[in-house]
Amino acid sequence: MATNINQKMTDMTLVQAVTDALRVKLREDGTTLVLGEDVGKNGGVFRATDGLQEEFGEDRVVDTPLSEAGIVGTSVGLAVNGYKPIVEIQFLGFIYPAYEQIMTHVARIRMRTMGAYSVPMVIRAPYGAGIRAPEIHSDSTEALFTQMPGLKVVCPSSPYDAKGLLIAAIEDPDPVLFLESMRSYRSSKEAVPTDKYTIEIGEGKIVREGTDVTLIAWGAMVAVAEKAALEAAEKGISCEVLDPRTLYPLDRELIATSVQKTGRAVIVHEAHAMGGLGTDLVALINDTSFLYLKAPVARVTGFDVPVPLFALEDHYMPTPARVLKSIEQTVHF
Amino acid sequence: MATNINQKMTDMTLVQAVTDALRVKLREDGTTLVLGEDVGKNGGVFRATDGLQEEFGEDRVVDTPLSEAGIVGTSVGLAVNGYKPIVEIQFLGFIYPAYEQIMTHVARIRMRTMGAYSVPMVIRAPYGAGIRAPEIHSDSTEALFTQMPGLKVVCPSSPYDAKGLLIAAIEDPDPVLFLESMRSYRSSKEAVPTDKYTIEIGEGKIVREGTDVTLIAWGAMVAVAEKAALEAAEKGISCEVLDPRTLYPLDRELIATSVQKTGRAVIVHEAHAMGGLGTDLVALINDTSFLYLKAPVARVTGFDVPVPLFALEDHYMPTPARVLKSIEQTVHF
Amino acid sequence: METTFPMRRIIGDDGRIVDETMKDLLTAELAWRLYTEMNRIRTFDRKAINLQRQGRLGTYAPFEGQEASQVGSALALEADDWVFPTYRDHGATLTFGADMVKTFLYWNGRVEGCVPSKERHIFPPAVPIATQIPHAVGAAWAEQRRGTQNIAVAYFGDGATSEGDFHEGMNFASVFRAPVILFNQNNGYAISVPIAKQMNSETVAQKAVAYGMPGVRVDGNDAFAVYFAMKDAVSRARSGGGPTLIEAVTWRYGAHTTADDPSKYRDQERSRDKADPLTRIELFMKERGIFDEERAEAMRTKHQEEIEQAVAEMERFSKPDPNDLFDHTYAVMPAEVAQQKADYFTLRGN
Amino acid sequence: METTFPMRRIIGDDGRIVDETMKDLLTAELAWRLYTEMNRIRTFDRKAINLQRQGRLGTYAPFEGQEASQVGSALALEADDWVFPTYRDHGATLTFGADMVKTFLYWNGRVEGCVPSKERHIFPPAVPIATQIPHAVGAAWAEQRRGTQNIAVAYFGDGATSEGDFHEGMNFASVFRAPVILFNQNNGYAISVPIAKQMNSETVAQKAVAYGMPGVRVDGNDAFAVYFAMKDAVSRARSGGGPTLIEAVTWRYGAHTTADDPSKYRDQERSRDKADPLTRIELFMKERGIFDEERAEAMRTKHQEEIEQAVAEMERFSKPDPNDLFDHTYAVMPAEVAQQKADYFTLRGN
Ligand SMILES: Cc1ncc(C[n+]2csc(CCOP(=O)(O)OP(=O)(O)O)c2C)c(N)n1
Ligand SMILES: Cc1ncc(C[n+]2csc(CCOP(=O)(O)OP(=O)(O)O)c2C)c(N)n1
Ligand SMILES: [Mg+2]
Ligand SMILES: [Mg+2]
Repeated sequence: MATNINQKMTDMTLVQAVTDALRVKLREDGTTLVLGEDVGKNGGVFRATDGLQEEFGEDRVVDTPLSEAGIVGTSVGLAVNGYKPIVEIQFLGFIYPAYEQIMTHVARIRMRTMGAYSVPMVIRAPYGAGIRAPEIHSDSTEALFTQMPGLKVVCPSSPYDAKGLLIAAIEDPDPVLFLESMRSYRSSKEAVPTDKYTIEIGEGKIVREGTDVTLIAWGAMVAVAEKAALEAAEKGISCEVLDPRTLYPLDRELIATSVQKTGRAVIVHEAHAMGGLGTDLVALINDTSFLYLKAPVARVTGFDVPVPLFALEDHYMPTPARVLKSIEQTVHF
Repeated sequence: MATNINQKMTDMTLVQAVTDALRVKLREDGTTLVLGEDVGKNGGVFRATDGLQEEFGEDRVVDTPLSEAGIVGTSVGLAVNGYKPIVEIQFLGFIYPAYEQIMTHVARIRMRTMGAYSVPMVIRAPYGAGIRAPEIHSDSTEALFTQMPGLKVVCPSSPYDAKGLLIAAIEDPDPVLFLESMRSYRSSKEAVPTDKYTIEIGEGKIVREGTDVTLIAWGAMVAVAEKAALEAAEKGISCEVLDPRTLYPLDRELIATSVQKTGRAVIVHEAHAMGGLGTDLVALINDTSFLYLKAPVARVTGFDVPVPLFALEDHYMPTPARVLKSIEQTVHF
Repeated sequence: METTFPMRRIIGDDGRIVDETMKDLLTAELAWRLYTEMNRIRTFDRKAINLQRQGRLGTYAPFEGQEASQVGSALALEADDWVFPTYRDHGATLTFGADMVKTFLYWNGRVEGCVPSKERHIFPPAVPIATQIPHAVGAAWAEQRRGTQNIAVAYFGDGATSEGDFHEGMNFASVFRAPVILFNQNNGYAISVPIAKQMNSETVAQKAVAYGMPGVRVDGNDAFAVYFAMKDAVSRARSGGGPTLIEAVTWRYGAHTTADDPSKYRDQERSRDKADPLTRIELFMKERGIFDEERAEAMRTKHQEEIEQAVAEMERFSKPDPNDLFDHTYAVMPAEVAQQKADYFTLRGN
Repeated sequence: METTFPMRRIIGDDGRIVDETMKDLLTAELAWRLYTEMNRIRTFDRKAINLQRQGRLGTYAPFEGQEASQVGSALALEADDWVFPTYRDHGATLTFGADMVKTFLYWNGRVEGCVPSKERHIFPPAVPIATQIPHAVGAAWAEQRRGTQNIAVAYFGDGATSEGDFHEGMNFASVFRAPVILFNQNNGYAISVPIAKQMNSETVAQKAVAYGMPGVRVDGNDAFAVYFAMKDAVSRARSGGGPTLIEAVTWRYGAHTTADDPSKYRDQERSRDKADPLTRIELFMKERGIFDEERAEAMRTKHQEEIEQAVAEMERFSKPDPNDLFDHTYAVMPAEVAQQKADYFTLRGN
């Protein structure tokens, strides 16, 4: 699962693990560049690139104009011409100006040139509700990208995964959207190897083993699912918690195996129900595990309304209570 | 289902029905405006707005600069200030520059102002493969919009539905994305009332009744599903063909009722499998009809690769043969 | 074609008139109006920062330093005009007539804070940078179509000029000769990024050349200069003369938002070296002998009271209502959302 | 700041020199090179239209009338430079060294037509308008980072200037002083929309002012003028002088594409009134006594042969291979796609 694990470990938050991964690759690979709004002198609005411009210079860690299409479009040119841009979009909710570039170019240049050109790049974006950020900052729109063949989508839920997956993303020959849950940025620390290691893109993990029902969650929702699993355990329900970690391509086997074992699934995500990645997971389970299902697959999601201004965001988000209720309904179906 | 049907009928293609609907509303409602690239003097690249500038003047039918964000963004201002913009995006594949405007404003202004402001507007866009158009012209990305609360998404498969739904869309108090299958634009004629009538947004229809399996398809895929249903009939399989017509909000009741009757469903769409609206339909059926299902819900879709340049587009698209195979697999599960 | 974009000033840092041709227009009444409004919004701004520090308000975007730009521009408008602000323009919207309680509510994450009053056309602050620019153009175009003399103003920052929506909006404004003012507050920074890294052009005003549109550069800390530049542009727009880009060169004294630490990217100690727009007009008034400390004191007291009262009302305001989460997305709620709402309230137990 | 953007010409419609300062540079060799390449691509263009009419090619975008712009600009490049064309710039790419068979294949919907040769950096034609502009900036920036003297060129039309990506690309080019040429062919129309409805500025070149970038307006039907304007810009870029916007004022004689009917929106009868770029240089050559009908005839024959051979090769080309539908989306095919591919071939029976 993880390669080159050095036993030297340091406690890190998720955002520190991100910085660490960037530092590892900036040191190792002279073609890597960090580009984005406020990533240089300021070290990023979440300090994800803190100290990197000092260490690697303005030429490698570049403050760009406020221009998402410009950042991503220019990175296409850089990538096709030998560089590895690691782009920060300040918040996922502001990626839309770059959507055309990502959809029509980033994801298609390999296909369009039958592999003669490719655009290995990483687009990092903080996302998700729960930190009382202003409007538009808090959306979970991963499904706008998982439906885009040519792109990979990764979303770590822990510091350890964040570092290993980000390094893997930077080394990936194809473009990767790397989603960082703002709510998870500093929610906990974990021992993380100080050296380089990678976690394979496309590999999910079992966060907690269980037998009655499979909970599938990513990003900040893993913690919510774990909390619900604990509460369910008190009621005698054994939950397996699965974090796919990569949202495209999904770890079909891990998911199918778990659901076939438990016969039940509850999917938890912040995005709306309609069009959320949960629907893909329902379809995946339908396709792979129909005969094993003892109950319909349940989804606990953000509601089908825009993510509200922050006074109501806690009401919008899945809570352990909502997940628990869904677990109970599924188990007692 | 349809209101105000006058018995005077004319044979029309789907694109003519669109023009007719626009004419009806431009005549009746002085606040309506048609805006877009080449919609005026040229009458649209598909002639969907043919003759309208002659009849209503340059002030009502406006050739705009080549600027999708400008068109939609300006229309937000027009709509909030008393006008009803009917925007043409030349091809759905070129809507991305306007994606930010649609996602962060068009779909949210009502919510953001608790109803004090709203932006009733229609965004028309030809879409889909099958007419040997250049790259990017042929994508089916309805799921980028059905996951956007605040927007409605409509997609007619026949001339009659096109006129009634477009008039309803223009009269809707909320913004509507109106998808027009290019392959269906001139593929057949149908008698269409020359007067005004509407078809309710959110109401699907049963295109063909059957008992063994429900085929769900929209746009150009309705014809493909019908063809497969005919072939299946020869093999003794009775297919019900359902066209939701509105892709958001879906006609949950019609879909559930049909699937509960047949116990089986095959969904046909041009979009990729991953993230396609088919996954929402699988989830809807899972949620509403789990205990009725005799087989997993099947999906026949575009493959999870970018829509190819046109030499290969026929290979990308669902065909009656692929649908038939899926029907047989589902029935003989 | 315009070729130079000198910065227009009417009074200097020391409050003395530098443009003598304007002398007669600088009436005591106007000076007091500008001064009063600037004082009002500065008091509001400082209060908001304090409330945020005390945890009584969410993350807040202060505008101290930009009062002359915001007040000078807003006072040149009429009640039927349209304003499309950003998150940093509540100084302008308050001056234009926005409700102060709602403005506070906005900064507490309350959607109620976005609801415009019936008396003023004020759009909710645009959070995605530059997206409000085409909106203003469209609203102005609608006024033009109806044959009114109303206009629209889009407020935006220096960073916003890098976005495609700025460009597309400018182009639409010029092609359709919309009665719109594109009012740029060049405060030197987009968060941490200084203007020299944002653009290679010496001024924002010259960007108007790309659209064959008049571009005006004005000292944004000179309330008179802003006011009269805006008046000119507004009357041109009202009389069918089309749009104007105004660059008001100003400076944000404080942080980008209360979540920002400006000392990471600039010498914050020296940030106040730029002449204070309030001091400047006060010096002018003293110089002209129209200042009156008693009147000023009364004014300050009045603003303090108004603001304290607004804070009290904001804090008395009813709790956020989860119904509002579901009720306003469509004119008629889709069945699915109605179900979600019902489920939500069932679980909640009411 | 540049203030006027006169249209630079070197030879007039009648082929006579109008800019005497350039006289010595208009060598017979250069004239023949320009003339030959223009003839070659015009022959290609007419052939492509014919093939389309016969159903042997898909919808095609002709460039007749724009040969001087495309050839003049492409001949100013070196083999290691980068070209980012649109769908209408295969005249330029063929001149630069693109493979003709592949160019035909592209117009038959074959992805093979997008694959660049190893010898030339040519991006596949950008279909979404203006999106290639930032790509060119990025590729140029990469060359600058490596310290080479290579540059990049983005080709785009008048309509493209209305898109946000034009603006964002221009801004990045100027901020990072990328060695890139923004080469605009102003052919008067974006499909049916004339430039007067596309923009309110008198020229495209003046849009450079917004970015503090040199802007040059040139007669796009004067191959010399285009060539030397491009040479200047290219050498400025190579020597660290940053980007240039060039507006080549030209005209498309024919339809937007073979699916377009230009008589819907303009007097197509009069479309040829604009001086033909080929005739013009021919007149120049005759005037200067360097024209040679025999050599011209031999050249024409050679081009005919080259093109007929390319057509033959295109038509002999292997059938579209459905493997290519699946094989190139990722470096390593995801399991799900592999399954879809297997299912596809199973159903197909091979
Ligand atoms: C499209 C988009 N990208 C990024 C952001 C994040 N962001 C918020 S404010 C800001 C800087 C804006 O600078 P400027 O336009 O100069 O306005 P100022 O804040 O100085 O008033 C950025 C990058 C955003 N809100 N929208
Ligand atoms: C983003 C986008 N919007 C719309 C289109 C459809 N379209 C194709 S060509 C064209 C006109 C382009 O005009 P111009 O830039 O002047 O180039 P020309 O065709 O004249 O060479 C349009 C609108 C597109 N390809 N991409
Ligand atoms: Mg600023
Ligand atoms: Mg053109």
